[in-house]
Amino acid sequence: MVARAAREIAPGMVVNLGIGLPTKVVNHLPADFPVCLHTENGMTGIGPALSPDRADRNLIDAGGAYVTPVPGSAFFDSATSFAVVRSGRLDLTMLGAFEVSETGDLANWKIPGKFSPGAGGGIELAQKARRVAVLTTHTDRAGNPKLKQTCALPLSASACVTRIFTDLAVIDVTPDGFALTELAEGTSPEDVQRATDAPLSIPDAPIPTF
Amino acid sequence: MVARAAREIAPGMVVNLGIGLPTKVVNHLPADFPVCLHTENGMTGIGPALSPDRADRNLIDAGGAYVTPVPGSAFFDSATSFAVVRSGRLDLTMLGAFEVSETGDLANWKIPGKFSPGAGGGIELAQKARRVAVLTTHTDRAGNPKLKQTCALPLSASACVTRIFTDLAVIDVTPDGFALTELAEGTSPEDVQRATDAPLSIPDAPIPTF
Amino acid sequence: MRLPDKRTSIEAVIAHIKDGDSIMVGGFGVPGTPMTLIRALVAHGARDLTLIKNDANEPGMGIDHLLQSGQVKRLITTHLGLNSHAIGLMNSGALEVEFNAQGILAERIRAGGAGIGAILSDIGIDTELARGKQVVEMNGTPYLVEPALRADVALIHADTADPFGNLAYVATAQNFNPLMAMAAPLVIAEAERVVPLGELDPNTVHTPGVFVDHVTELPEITEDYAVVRR
Amino acid sequence: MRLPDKRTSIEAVIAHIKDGDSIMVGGFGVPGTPMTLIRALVAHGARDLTLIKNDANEPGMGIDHLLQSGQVKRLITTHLGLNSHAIGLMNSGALEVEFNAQGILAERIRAGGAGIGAILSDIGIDTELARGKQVVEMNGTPYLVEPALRADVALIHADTADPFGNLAYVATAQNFNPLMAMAAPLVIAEAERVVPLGELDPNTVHTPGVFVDHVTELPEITEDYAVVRR
Repeated sequence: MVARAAREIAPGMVVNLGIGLPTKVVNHLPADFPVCLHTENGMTGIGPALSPDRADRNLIDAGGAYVTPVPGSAFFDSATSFAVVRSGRLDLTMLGAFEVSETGDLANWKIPGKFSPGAGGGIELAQKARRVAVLTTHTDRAGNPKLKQTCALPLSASACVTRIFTDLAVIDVTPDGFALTELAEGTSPEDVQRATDAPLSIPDAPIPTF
Repeated sequence: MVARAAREIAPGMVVNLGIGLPTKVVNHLPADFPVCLHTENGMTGIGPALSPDRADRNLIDAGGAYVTPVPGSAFFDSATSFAVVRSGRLDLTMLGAFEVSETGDLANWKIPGKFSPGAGGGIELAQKARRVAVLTTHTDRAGNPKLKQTCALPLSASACVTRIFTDLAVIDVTPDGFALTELAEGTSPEDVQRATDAPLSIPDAPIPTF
Repeated sequence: MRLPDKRTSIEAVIAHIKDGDSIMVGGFGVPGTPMTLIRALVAHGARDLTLIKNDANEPGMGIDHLLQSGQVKRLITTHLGLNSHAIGLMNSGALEVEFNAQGILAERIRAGGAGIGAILSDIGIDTELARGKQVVEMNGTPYLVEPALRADVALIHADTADPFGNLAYVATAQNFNPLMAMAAPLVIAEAERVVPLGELDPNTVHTPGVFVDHVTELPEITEDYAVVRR
Repeated sequence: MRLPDKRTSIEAVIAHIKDGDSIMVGGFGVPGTPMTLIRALVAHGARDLTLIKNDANEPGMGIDHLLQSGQVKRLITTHLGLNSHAIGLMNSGALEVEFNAQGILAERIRAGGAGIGAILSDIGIDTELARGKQVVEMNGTPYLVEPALRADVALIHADTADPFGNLAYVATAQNFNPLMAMAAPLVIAEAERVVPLGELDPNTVHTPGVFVDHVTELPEITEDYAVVRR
């Protein structure tokens, strides 16, 4: 699924990869792929991550991982960093999710009573990136669907997600709700529907696999 | 009067000197005087002006004069430059004036129908510097008083001026109106009152001269 | 990963500009004014332009060429004190002029670049600059609403650039350039030098290339950029 | 003219802080966090503090020392994800926490430093972050009023400083530091190196010294600043 998500990145894009699974997308981009990776704590042009032994103590990404620059990197303050996001210069963000609704609402920052560490930069990424994709397991650890008719959890932003990459499928958010677009190798449309808490449009044509 | 105005600058101050007469104040500061001069177009630490022959084409002050840096100068953008002004980091500005009222209102940017080139940074300097002094001839070229009961011209800011340096006198703006504080050598209080279009408090004690 | 290359010719980038466009132009006086891009815009001929620039340069310099060629309908600025020609156009009604306090123009442009709607400010609140502006009370204090300003195009002058569009300015040629370079969907930068990727210190970049669409190296530093002898 | 010298000892500058003060603290994770000033503030003992910081560092690091010593009443932040201790204090009611969207916290601090009253923003307008906020319509579109944020004191970590207080940061240790360094009437900077006046290139200063009140050179770069091995 991570490799599939990586193919979503078109040459020349400015991309922010959220904490967790999305961060791993970078490992699936060719070395000479023309892309600009952005991180909220004030950097464009992120290179490969480093182990603590070789790390620069002053150079982390927003998730706290030690990273490297590439030729042409730039460092800037937090206001400028979110200016990139809010002014429309971020072509794509890939985020994790607790829940995604069939209208593209995203909940990924708070589980009342259980987990409320604050949203960090997640609200602005979800609301203002030109395109928001979600990269997540199809169900949570307890097996509950994350793709739902409506989100029960507090939203990060409404109607923001356009595509979801899971371990089972690639699903688009359309005006008619969730549409199955691609399947993971060995998965059937019925498997995906069973794990999804909302109706799924399934095309008549053969469904590509990844 | 310019030399007298220069004595208004205390060690350690951050000062903006307006276009025209105020700019000349800098020539009366000792070489090792600890002060930080600011200019609106984005510089702190202004050094002496230069003739065009020796000038750096990229280094001007807000009036367009070619200036030099001092050790410890900094260059910054126009937003940061006015952040200095509006956030209270400017201890003193000295400005020119068309009119000053006895309540400290300042008009120095527009003569309707005659002169309306825009206010530039003058509004913010007048409204936000911690202390606003005016440096001006006591009367205009036609001999009309510039110090008045009320300003007839559009204001730059109201109740902002606290002290006025003219060719005739140093005058403070007090809750009771204009107060004569110092006299130019060879000038009498009556001379100053005659050239002033508002009542002038004249102290009983001997008045210092400059 | 490698960062994309955004180097283009001046003619190719100026061709993007259309009649009626709003255009931010960097510079405060001569320093930072993209003289070569301005000359190319004169040659290109786009009309009915709205220019946003701190000042109108001086007669025969910078954006005065665009005023003289009649390409400018409206000018959003802070003062025209050094350009009697621009003042004449304004007074005759041939040029519409909107004056902003200088730091407020800077903040409005910055707000446009930062993707915020407006700032609340008390600058000029008791002057005629407040006329016609929306007033909002916050905790009982009135503020003017100063809306964010964006443009269709921004024309930027930098000292040094790299192919990705990272820009560095020098001295007081910085002024409005870093703000305008964030506030348009089409940002065109001319640079005195374009150096290979990796030669600009990532810590001293003033405008991150992520905001810049096209970079062009100046073939020469013409007399337009020289010290002015008044 | 020469620029004033603002070098002071850490003890002398921290002595300015009083019970009940609001204090901005730079840093995003370890980079840019003024670890030594924080340790000095713990030793100083001022109580009932309001801290403004992007995050709460991790247990046993940075501002967590101030949380552990019970000196903090209120924390204005964006997320506490890496500090379970801070989350515990919040959940138990021992620590009042105000969450802001990260870029909005940055803009509110910048607005404080820029001397503007507030920004109008649509960030989080349809989320619970909008609760209790003033809403203003501009041209028919609703915006949240996000008031400027200032503090009594700002604690800043820089890589290099000069005696006037010009500051330069490195890599991602920049983050909130340049914004906070403008947003308090008392700005205290620790620097890894203080170089003689004139050694910092005026073009690459991140924080002009005009905003800074005290500069102190770190006697050593302690383990507090080191790479975190999780």
